[in-house]
Amino acid sequence: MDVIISSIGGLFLLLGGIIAIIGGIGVLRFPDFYTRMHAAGVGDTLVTGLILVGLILQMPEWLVVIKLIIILFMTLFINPTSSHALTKTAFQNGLLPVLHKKEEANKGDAGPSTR
Amino acid sequence: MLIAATLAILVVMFLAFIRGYIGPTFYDRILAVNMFGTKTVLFICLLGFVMGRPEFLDIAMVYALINFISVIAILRYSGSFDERRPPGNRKSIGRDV
Amino acid sequence: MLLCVAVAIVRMKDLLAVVMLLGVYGLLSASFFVTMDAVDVAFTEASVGAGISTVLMLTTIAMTGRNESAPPYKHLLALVLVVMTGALLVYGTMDMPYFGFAEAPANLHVAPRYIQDSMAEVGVPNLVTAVLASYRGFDTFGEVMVIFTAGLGVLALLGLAKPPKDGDAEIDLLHDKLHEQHLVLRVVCKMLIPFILLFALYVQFHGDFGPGGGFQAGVIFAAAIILYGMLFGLSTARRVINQPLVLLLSGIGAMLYGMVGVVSMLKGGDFLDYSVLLSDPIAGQHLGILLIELGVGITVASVMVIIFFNFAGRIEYLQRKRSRDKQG
Amino acid sequence: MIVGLYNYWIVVILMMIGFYIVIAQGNLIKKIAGLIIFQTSVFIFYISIGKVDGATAPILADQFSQYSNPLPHVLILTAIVVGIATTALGLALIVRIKEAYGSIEEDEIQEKDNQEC
Repeated sequence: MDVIISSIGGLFLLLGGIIAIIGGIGVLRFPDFYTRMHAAGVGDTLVTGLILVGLILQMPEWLVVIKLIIILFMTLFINPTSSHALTKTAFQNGLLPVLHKKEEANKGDAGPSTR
Repeated sequence: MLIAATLAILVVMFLAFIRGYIGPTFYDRILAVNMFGTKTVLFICLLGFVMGRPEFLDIAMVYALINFISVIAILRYSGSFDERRPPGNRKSIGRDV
Repeated sequence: MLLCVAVAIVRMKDLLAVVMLLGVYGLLSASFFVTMDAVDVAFTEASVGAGISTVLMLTTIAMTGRNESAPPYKHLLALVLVVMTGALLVYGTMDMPYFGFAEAPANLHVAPRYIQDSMAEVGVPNLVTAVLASYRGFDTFGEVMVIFTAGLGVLALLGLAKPPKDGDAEIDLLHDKLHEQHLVLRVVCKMLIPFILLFALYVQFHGDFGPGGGFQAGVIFAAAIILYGMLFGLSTARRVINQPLVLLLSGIGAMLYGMVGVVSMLKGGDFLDYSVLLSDPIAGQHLGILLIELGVGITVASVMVIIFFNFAGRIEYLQRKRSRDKQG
Repeated sequence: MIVGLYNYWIVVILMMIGFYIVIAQGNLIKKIAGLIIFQTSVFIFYISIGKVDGATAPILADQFSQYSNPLPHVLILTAIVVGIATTALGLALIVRIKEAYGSIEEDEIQEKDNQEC
């Protein structure tokens, strides 16, 4: 039973790592600020959730589990809030998203599968 | 698994740093700093488990808080910088990718 | 990684970007400290290097402008000098012990005593706290005084003779605008701030058993107040936190530290020798460390708050002066 | 075997970068940034001296027997906080310089000084 749970935890960790790398590539390659924001915001929160749940499933002591849960909740509060504030400020200070697609910027960048 | 996830986080930290360095606008840089901070939190958590002393999660907690505070600080004082562009020029800002 | 960031800082023209990269640099060096087993140091570096110093640099840049105008000069000469010094230093490292070598001279003198005997002598599991507060208590007293003096220096340089009056229309307007823009931010921060304060207290009193202690707790406590001041405006924060009181508190913290030393002298021990405080030496050590960490925490927190209030107050003063010049 | 010294080399390179910023850049805020880098390199130097292979963080627990050297940690912990206090003092000085001279570039300040004499 222990082995199964901890291997599920390992799976979560691995998934988190993969999504983290995908998010990183997205932040690097998307064409403008808002799409990058999307990659970073969604990716970050998801990865944090996955990795922390994975760590919880490794079954450390209960004090550690409580700390992990606190960190998880804090990230769930903090991450979307700061993303929201950042995007709002950027928009109000007059940063406009890319509306029409440039030829070279489009190829392989704005992947349709992201949303 | 722990080590694989740690390495992945390191790679992502590097990617975020590159975005922070080349980032064309000021907001891209904040984004990169924010992402870097989140990844550092995860990195510290994982590192605690890898080193076998997972009771050091307090540090990760401090990171999460401090990262938030520094992002708020940047947003708060970004209003005081004179980088407002004239309204006629606005359209070109988002487009020069 | 650290090297990459440092090189990037050299090449960056935009001061704002430099500050952000410095924040990244602080985070990175803190993770480096964690891998080097220095958890307490990582704790401090995380809260100081990445948090407070970024805030202070940003407030300064908000006052001085963000562009570096003059090109760097003395390029070649400086480079030659730097490379020569570096080469000499690398030559010097040839005699140093290898990295991670347990028999290195630095690890042979006092460290084994600390590691083996401190549990019996001080009774605190966190060796760093034991050494900081008990074995090297006098040294730490000096550091606290340095911090106190720096706070006074900032107060002397940036403090305003007259505290600004409330109800300046333009500044209030600016704050109102900020509040309306970030409703979500305000609500979330309102929930977070009590949590941060609680966490600071936890760090303060858990410092004997895990990473933490007065320095870190003070900085975190101050960070919560700074967050409040940034979001709700300086005048609101001033109304909540009385500035003369904070000034008094920083003095009281330093005094508390000194007083513990004096009391231990009066009880027949040396200065800052806590074993004589109570009849049981271990309990005396515990009490002494607790009081001293409290003193350190109070001093650090109030000095950081003073520094932030003065920087932010200066910004408002400059804004007000500019708007008055425009009118007159 | 000489590779075992790599930690010192990293410290030296970082230190030289900080040093270069301090002497070659005219902007005062940039100089402070250089000082911070220099400072951090010294911190890393101390901490890497205290590291012992196969040891763990210096918080006593039953299941470990070997710990890293706690003394450098103590020294650096206080040094970091003192460092931020002095940095704040430096930044305060910069703000006053900006108010008095209207500039934070080294050569412009020098020029204004020369004019006044």
